[in-house]
Amino acid sequence: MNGVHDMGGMHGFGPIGVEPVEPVFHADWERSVYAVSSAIGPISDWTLDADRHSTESIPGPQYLNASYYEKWFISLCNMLVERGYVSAQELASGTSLGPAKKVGDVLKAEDVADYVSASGRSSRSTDTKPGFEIGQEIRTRNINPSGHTRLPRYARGHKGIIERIHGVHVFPDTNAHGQGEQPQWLYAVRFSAKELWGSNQPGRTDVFIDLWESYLEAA
Amino acid sequence: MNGVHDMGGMHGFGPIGVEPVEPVFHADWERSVYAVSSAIGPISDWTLDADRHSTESIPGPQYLNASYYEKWFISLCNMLVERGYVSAQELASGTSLGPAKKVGDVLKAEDVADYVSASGRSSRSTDTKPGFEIGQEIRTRNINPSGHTRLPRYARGHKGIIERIHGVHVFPDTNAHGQGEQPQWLYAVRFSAKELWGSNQPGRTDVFIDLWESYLEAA
Amino acid sequence: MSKSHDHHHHGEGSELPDIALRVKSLESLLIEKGYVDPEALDVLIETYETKVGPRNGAAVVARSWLDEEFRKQLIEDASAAAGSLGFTGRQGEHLVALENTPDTHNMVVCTLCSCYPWPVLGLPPVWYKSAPYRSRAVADPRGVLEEFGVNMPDETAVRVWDSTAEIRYMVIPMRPEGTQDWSEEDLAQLVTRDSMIGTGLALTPDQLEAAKTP
Amino acid sequence: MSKSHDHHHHGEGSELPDIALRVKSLESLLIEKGYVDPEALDVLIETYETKVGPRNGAAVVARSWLDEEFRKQLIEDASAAAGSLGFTGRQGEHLVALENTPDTHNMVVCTLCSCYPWPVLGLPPVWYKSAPYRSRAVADPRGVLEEFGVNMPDETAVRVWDSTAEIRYMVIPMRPEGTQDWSEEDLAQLVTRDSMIGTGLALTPDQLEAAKTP
Repeated sequence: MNGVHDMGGMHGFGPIGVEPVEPVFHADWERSVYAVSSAIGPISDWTLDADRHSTESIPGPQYLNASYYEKWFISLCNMLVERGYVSAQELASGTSLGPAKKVGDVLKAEDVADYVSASGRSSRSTDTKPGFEIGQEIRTRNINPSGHTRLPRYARGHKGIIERIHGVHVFPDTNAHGQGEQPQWLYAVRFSAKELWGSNQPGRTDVFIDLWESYLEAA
Repeated sequence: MNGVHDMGGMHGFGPIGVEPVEPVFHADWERSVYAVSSAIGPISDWTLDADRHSTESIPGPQYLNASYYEKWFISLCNMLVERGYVSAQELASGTSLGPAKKVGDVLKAEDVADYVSASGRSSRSTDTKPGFEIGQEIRTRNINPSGHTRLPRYARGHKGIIERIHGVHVFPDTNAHGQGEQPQWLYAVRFSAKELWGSNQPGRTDVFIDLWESYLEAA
Repeated sequence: MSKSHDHHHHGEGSELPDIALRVKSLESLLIEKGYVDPEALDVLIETYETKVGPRNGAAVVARSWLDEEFRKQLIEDASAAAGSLGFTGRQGEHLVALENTPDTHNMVVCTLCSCYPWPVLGLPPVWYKSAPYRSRAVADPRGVLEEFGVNMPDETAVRVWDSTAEIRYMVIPMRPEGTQDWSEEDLAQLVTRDSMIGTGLALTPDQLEAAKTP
Repeated sequence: MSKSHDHHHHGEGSELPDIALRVKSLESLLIEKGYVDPEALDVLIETYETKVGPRNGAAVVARSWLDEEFRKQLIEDASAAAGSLGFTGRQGEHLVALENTPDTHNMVVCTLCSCYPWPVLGLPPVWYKSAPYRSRAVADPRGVLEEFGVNMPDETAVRVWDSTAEIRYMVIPMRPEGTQDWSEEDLAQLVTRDSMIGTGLALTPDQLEAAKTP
């Protein structure tokens, strides 16, 4: 979707405010949002891609005004209600008003270390060959789907060069919407700043973007 | 500038809420904002283009949350302070704390009718010829200026056809920034929806955009 | 989720609890400074609340339906044609009229701000200036039309005009069936604001009748 | 102008006055429902507050500066190399190391959300996840670097990596001059979080000294 989350190349967001010594969390509620979001992972029925889409679906005016963990919180609440883990009334009251959804094994304290270090690879095995080779010139398609995509607006309709082949990976555009993993070849594509932005920066500047095969066509 | 004001093709702003019977203004303060903004016109030292840039320069999170006349109000206050008509302290207190800026004739009640019906044409005379002709195929340049521009992001780097020649008009990209009118030929350019958005709508759909000559190159 | 951001801006409210106070304060400051004349403010407001509005455009459209010479002039030079009926001025200096036909439907938007032909349509409605319309009109005009209750047949070409310059567009809707003997005044009643933006069609005689019945 | 929107979000505050209350309420609901175990929550928080952070990545970089075999493995397969030091897991399944050279400077961003190599860098700082960095890193990286106090010479090519997939990038900064005889542990102290994102360089010995002096 062409949402406000797709920020590459936007102007007017002001300076980058760096905190000299920044804590991991700034408040207890941030700790809690982080922890419940992570702990719910193993029993949730949504994919990481659906989760990202839920966050980017927060209405623009709210998205831009919410802090990072606020967005996590809003997104998590929306997912929990949409998928029947809790009801809107339960969320409002903070109290369970009916039976829980049937879920798998809940994450236990003693399993956290394994969970945190466990792999959740998005690569998939394949017997296909990549459609593009390293060094090949491609052009990104001009797609504007209303659903989830990982082809940023600033990179659409532009020429680039295949820099790396990352293997075959789960395709977010379908996986976010319950349409399956439909894995595709994934490439790191190199674009010159001049190609993307129309003017030269001093010195050479390139932008590398990881793009799935169906985003690309031969140039 | 690539700001949140450049909304063409964005998703996620929800349905179009139409009020069945809508008043011209919804509150007295809207009337006031409208009236002072209009009345200040004849004595202001800024151009309409500078005014537009002031509005689009409202930070994104605030822009998207402000109502229309709120944006007018914010923009007007910023212009008045930046250009020395009032000080920030005066604005905060609502009371004059020093002499007024020297200005021309203030708009009087009896002159409003003439003012409202008077022309403020942006067309300029010229002895040049247009660089493009009707029916000619052009491609819009991929420019991404941080200042004011009237070439929307969704229309950059795309092929179109010159549909109309509007004459020579003040160039907003310079006029907004005190760099003069630098008038240029202005064209209505036709783009197919497929060219802009990458997919066919049912039936034929075209988008027409008024674009200055320097935004365009021969295709 | 967020109470403070859930509500929509239809112009009737404000995020700023003290907006009325702050505007009043600015207004009195500008008067005190001698930049604006309070009586002129009142006349400006009155002008756009009572004089300059879509009735002007409706008169232009109705005349064009009846007077072929006027229609030609309107297509040729809409500023001059509207001016001949007394409608001139700010935000209408370079007016262009777009004629709908059975094959072609026109629709106007300003994606970058809120450009609108004031002399013939008055000040724009809130939806015209809001993010949902500005974002979608150029990318999904048929979907937008549906939201306005207009189902555009696939055979009809849709032309969206994004007002990125000082050219101001007004749509000339098609004259409805069954209005052969109507007076200019009666015809004008069929011409809604939305039909001149292109998000609506002119009313049919039946729709006008229904609208008049409480 | 608007008081209610002037403030910036550095993660330390919230637009929602009752956010703490609402989060607590959600947490207790999820515990009551049996979806999460409160003790697991504590361990998760502790893990990312004390165990998984940029010290992990610094150890990887320091090792690569000393051990040529390790450096080659890191470039070849960074997940395996980092894993050999015990750093594996979520948001680092497909780790790629980008080596800075005198000719080339690498910099990492996620314009669409906040993808970041957790196992080696921990959770990202607020600025990495915020609109100013996400918007500007791809379009004006040299300007962004300046804002971080890094003046990149025109001769140096800048390569920006936008993390749009599950590949996670970490930058291997150049080893500073004057560190020939340093131990792996001492070298690791020169490796800042920002130097592994690419918005900074590794500290020089003098800078480290200055940072240690209160």
